[in-house]
Amino acid sequence: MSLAESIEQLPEQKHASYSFAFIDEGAKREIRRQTLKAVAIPGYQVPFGSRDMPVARGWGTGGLQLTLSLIGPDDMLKVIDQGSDDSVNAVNIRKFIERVTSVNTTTDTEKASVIQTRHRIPEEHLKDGQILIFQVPIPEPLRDVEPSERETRRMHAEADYSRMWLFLYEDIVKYNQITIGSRYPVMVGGRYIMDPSPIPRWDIPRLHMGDALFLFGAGREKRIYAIPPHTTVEPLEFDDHRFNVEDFTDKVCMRCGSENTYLDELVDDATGKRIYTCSDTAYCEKAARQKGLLNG
Amino acid sequence: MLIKNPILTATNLTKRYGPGCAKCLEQTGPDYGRNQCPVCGTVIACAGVDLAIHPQEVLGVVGESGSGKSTVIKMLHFDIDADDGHVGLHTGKIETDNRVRNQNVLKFSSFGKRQIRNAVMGIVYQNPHLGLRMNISAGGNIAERLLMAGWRNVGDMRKRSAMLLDKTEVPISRMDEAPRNFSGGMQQRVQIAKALSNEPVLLLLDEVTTGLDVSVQARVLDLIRKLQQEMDVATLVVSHDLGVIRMLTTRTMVMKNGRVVEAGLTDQILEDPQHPYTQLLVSSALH
Amino acid sequence: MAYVAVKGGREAIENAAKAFRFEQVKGDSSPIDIDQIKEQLPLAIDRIMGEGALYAPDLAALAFKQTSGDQLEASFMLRAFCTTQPRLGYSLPQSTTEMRVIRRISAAFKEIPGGQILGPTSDYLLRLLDFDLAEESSESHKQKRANLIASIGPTTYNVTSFPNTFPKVVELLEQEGLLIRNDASEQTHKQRFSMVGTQVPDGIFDVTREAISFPAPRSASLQSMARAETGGLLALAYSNMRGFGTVHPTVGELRVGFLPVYVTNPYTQTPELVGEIKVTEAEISSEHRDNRHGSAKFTLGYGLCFGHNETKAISMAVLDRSIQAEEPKVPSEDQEFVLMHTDGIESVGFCNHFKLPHYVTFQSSLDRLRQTQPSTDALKDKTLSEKFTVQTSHVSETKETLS
Amino acid sequence: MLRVNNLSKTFTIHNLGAKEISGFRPVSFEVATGKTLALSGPSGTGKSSIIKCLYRTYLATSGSIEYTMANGETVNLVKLPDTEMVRLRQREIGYVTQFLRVLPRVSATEIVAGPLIGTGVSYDDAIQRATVLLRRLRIPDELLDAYPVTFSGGEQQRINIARAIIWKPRLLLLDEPTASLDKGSIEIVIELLNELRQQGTTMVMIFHDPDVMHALSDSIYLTQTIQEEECCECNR
Amino acid sequence: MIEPLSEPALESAAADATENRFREILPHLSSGQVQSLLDSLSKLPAEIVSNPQTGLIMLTAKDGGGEQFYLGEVLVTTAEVKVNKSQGHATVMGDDRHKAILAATLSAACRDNATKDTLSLFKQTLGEYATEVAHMHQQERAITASTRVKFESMAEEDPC
Repeated sequence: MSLAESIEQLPEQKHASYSFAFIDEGAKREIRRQTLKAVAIPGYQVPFGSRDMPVARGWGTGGLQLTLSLIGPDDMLKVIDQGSDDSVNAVNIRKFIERVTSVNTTTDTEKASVIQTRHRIPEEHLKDGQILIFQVPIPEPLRDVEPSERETRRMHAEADYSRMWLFLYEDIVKYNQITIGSRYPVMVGGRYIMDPSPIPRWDIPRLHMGDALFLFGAGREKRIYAIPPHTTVEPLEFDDHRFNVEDFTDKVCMRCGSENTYLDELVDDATGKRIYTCSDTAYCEKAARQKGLLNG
Repeated sequence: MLIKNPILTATNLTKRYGPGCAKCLEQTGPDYGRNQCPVCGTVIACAGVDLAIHPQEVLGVVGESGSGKSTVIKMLHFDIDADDGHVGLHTGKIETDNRVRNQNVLKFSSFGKRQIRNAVMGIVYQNPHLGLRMNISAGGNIAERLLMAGWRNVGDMRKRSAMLLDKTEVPISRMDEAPRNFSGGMQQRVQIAKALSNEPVLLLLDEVTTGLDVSVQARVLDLIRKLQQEMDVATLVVSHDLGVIRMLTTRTMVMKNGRVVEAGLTDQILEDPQHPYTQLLVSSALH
Repeated sequence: MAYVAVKGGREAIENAAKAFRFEQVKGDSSPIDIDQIKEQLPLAIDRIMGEGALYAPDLAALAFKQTSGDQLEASFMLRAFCTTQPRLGYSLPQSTTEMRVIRRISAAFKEIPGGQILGPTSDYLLRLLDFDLAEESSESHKQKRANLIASIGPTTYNVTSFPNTFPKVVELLEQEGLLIRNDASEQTHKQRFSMVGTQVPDGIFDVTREAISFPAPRSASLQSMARAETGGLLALAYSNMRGFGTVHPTVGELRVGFLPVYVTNPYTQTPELVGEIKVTEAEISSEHRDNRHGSAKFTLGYGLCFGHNETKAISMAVLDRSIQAEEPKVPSEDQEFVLMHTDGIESVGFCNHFKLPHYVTFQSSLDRLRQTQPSTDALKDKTLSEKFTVQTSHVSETKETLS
Repeated sequence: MLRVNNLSKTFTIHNLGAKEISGFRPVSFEVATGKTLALSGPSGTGKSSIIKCLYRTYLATSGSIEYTMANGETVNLVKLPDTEMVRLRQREIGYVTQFLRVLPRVSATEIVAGPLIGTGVSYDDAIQRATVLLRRLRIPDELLDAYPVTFSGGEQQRINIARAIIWKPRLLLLDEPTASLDKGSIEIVIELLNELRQQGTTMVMIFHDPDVMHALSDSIYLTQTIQEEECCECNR
Repeated sequence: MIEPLSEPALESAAADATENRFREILPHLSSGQVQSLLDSLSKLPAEIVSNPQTGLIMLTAKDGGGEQFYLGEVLVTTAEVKVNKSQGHATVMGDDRHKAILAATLSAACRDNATKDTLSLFKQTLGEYATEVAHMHQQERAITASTRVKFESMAEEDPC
């Protein structure tokens, strides 16, 4: 065959053809390896060679890399942001994953095998075999008390957590309570203090001794960490100042009537009154349907 | 005669800054009047220092700045890593643990060192900024050490902090105020309260009165002496001030250019100094 | 009604993207050609390649066009593109002594071996708008080129006496023993993983493959700064030069030119020329009192980046010098501070992520705040307007109590 | 109990070009348990220096000081490790001079009670006993809680003596503790020291006043003038 | 005028003069020129071993003191071509399959004794392009040389 013929037979060059799940295979393998390490050392932040994603740093690139390196063609994916499947960022990320993997997606928590989330844990109990992947902006729970990464890594290595505790103590001295809203620091497996990502305190108890695997990815900060199933996760608290979740006493979801869910507070345009709806929209819809409040 | 075993023995404590060479130890020290190696430029902060601290005793280390005395105390507190040496602990508090008994604690991981420090040591630095968090309340500063020791009850910690502040003559009403707002003497007293919070077996005092007004110095010294008597804590006092050494210590080591030149009973060091340097030090202090 | 719609996000997103495209095409001008961008806006392309850490002028031009001229976004696109591409290997280590120099100046010495070569620079141009540029045609463009060649072309200057390579200026200082070199032997970092099918060189940190930790090896810090954002490096370097730091830089040598790129041919195992890339290099010296030897010496800071970007190379060199401080006293001396805050892609992403909804966390904070406020329960069911009046009166009450 | 054998002391003054100054002519003496020995001789013969060598405030240059401890063991005070010497000073050997060298800003009773507390007596008990002793030494009650630094010379000496005897040391070294006391006070001191003697305390003493010396000493050791070439006694 | 190649490339025993010269010129050729060079080799019995691959190589740089670090990645295309029994491999800059195939083919042909002598048309075309590239380089070089600052020489003329 002549050179001219050989060139003739070259397949057409496709510029926009990405490999399955976008990231090249070598990188995926590395991310899986670091994920395994994270699972083996619950709560420990494993550094990884975070790749540049086509979504911006800080917009879920850590969670995205975990999802893309773990997901397979048979998986069922759910993506939520602020508890909602239709929040703009959730939509954007789901669209991207669909485009590069063609996996099936769902909004039903029960049916999903992989759930990527920002700021919430679904209300429904997560089962054995499910993976919840958190997008993490600041993986370092000690960042508020110590800006230097070098120093916080030393503190973790030595389990030198007195400054974190001191932060809570001072809070109590000043305000008679711990003022941390979301991103409440937890002790994982009795060894590492971990940042649970900015989930509300409401969700913290569900990390404790869970049946599902919780993975945390921080793309910009290049860290992966994990809570394997059946691991103790304890919010930092004092004997005489206990951890407590957000107070929704006497408040119900106006859509589905649920009394024990994390609620969004809205101001009604017409009346100016405060109204509440479930933050987990998929759960809300399911509950409403079960109560016959919605058709279809 | 029955002598109680020392709670801490250190041998050959050595710290250098620089690459080091074969001539470093030979060509430095008081005989040469320098601690910088003329061959490789390495600074020998201290070398071959041996010391033992017995229960309840107060040992002094005196010398001018650069003599290596602060380096010694900081190595014992693991603030800086020793290049050479052996430190054994026999405090009766943590040696039930085989990992500590008969071991060179200098070789421990930073985690291990931290545990030892939390369990048996307290330190007061010349500069309160080193020992205190200036933006954290005085009570919080004390609580930090209690938190390190695993205390998890805010009420209990506040009680203990109040007790310690009272003991160190800091008004309890200022417990929730940050030491940043305090006078130098009061900051030092908070530091002392913090150092004592974990009921240490060994108290390390690094130039605690340097930089304070004379009248304040006296009050801080009185406090230390009083606490020392009351709490029976073994103490290592590092100071360039012979007055402090005379007032607080029973035995004294004299350091120069990174070496110990003389050691003895404090009154003997002051009244019958043997080494030329000590004689100079004493004569300049007394006259 | 609410911040985030329960439904309809997908459609809005798609339309938002369309709206962005519309902004690019709504005018009547003809589309810009990639080659036009590449050839006529080379400094923009250089910056995009440098901060995107990918030398690919065509892709940089494409990205610049696609992002409507947002240079950081264009760099970002190059980075994301890299993620999809296999790494085929590593170039042979290339020293800049083999650079085909087009510009080369020293601020340290007036006359240097090989001479001061000003090269293509706008340094001495007056920053006055040239309205003639508004009236260009293809013909006038070509004419301009011909005129320029004629005025400074081959006949005017003796090219044969012009050297191929130039000695490094800072070596003059080194020969005099006035210089402390960075110790290259400190490359002790070992790669902890290797890529499939490629041999990974030992001892060089790769920030694209491994998360940096501190203290980071110098190879990590040089690589980080080579891909950092020009403005970020400039701001920190400027803070140091201006007084929040101790580096008083003298540009020992600044060179711009082309660096040959070699790889090892897998069959012949011999070096194979792949091509050449334009780079800018700066070596700055700063006086330094050496405690060990008690004498003052010059120490070097080194900067090297893709393309022609002198601001970046000099800023990088200043920071390379400043972060070698043993005890950082100012931000620009703190290696972690400098390296963690100068990556344009990371910082721009994080800055913009605050546009994303945060109301779950906000609700949580609200819960906390309400608990610390006195008697807010009474307010909860009131309308917004009422609430504001109540709050105002509450504040004034407090003031009265205080006074 | 105490056997001093050929003890000598030479001071080397390095700042004066390693000049050597002799403290006293070599001495040898013995004191049996419960006995008292007075050192006597012209001033400048190094009596105080000998006492200081016994207390280890001075390091003897040669010779030995054999001391038999309460447990029957005999040690050489010249070579005894520092920490053991500290212990002996706490438990067995007391020392008193004419100069009050005490901590400032500590009350008279606390100063006197201090050594007792060191031997394990409770704080309150020790203060109680100190108060009794100071009253016996005719220290006015209003001075008991005052700082001795402000006291007259005679009052300071009485504080000093009280502090030295309150804990009943096995061996008491006295260096002119009554130098500026009035006659009445001296009598009380003699009475107190004799009580100690009867309780078995061994003493080595220097008293300028021959009456006092004879009232307290079982035997006398004469110190001799240092040879011409040995220069004068160090003025420390 | 093309710069002489640096040391490592010259030392290569297997390097052929034509190939070296070609390598220097290649980065500066337009796609049209690449095409006509390919045309000059079109009859060569060449087989593309595997499809050309676009990817990245990491550029290893050295600072003034010799410390190595990664400057950034360079977009390249590689190709492998077999001419008779000779394998040729090439890496070229950019996303350019034709350039890569051209370089790999030439590399293989230069190693194949049977075809080595049939490159006359190629050599001729290459020669023409080389002149063009050299002319362009000379222009740039002259422009660069024109910006050299001339200081008055303070030293006396060397009598030797």
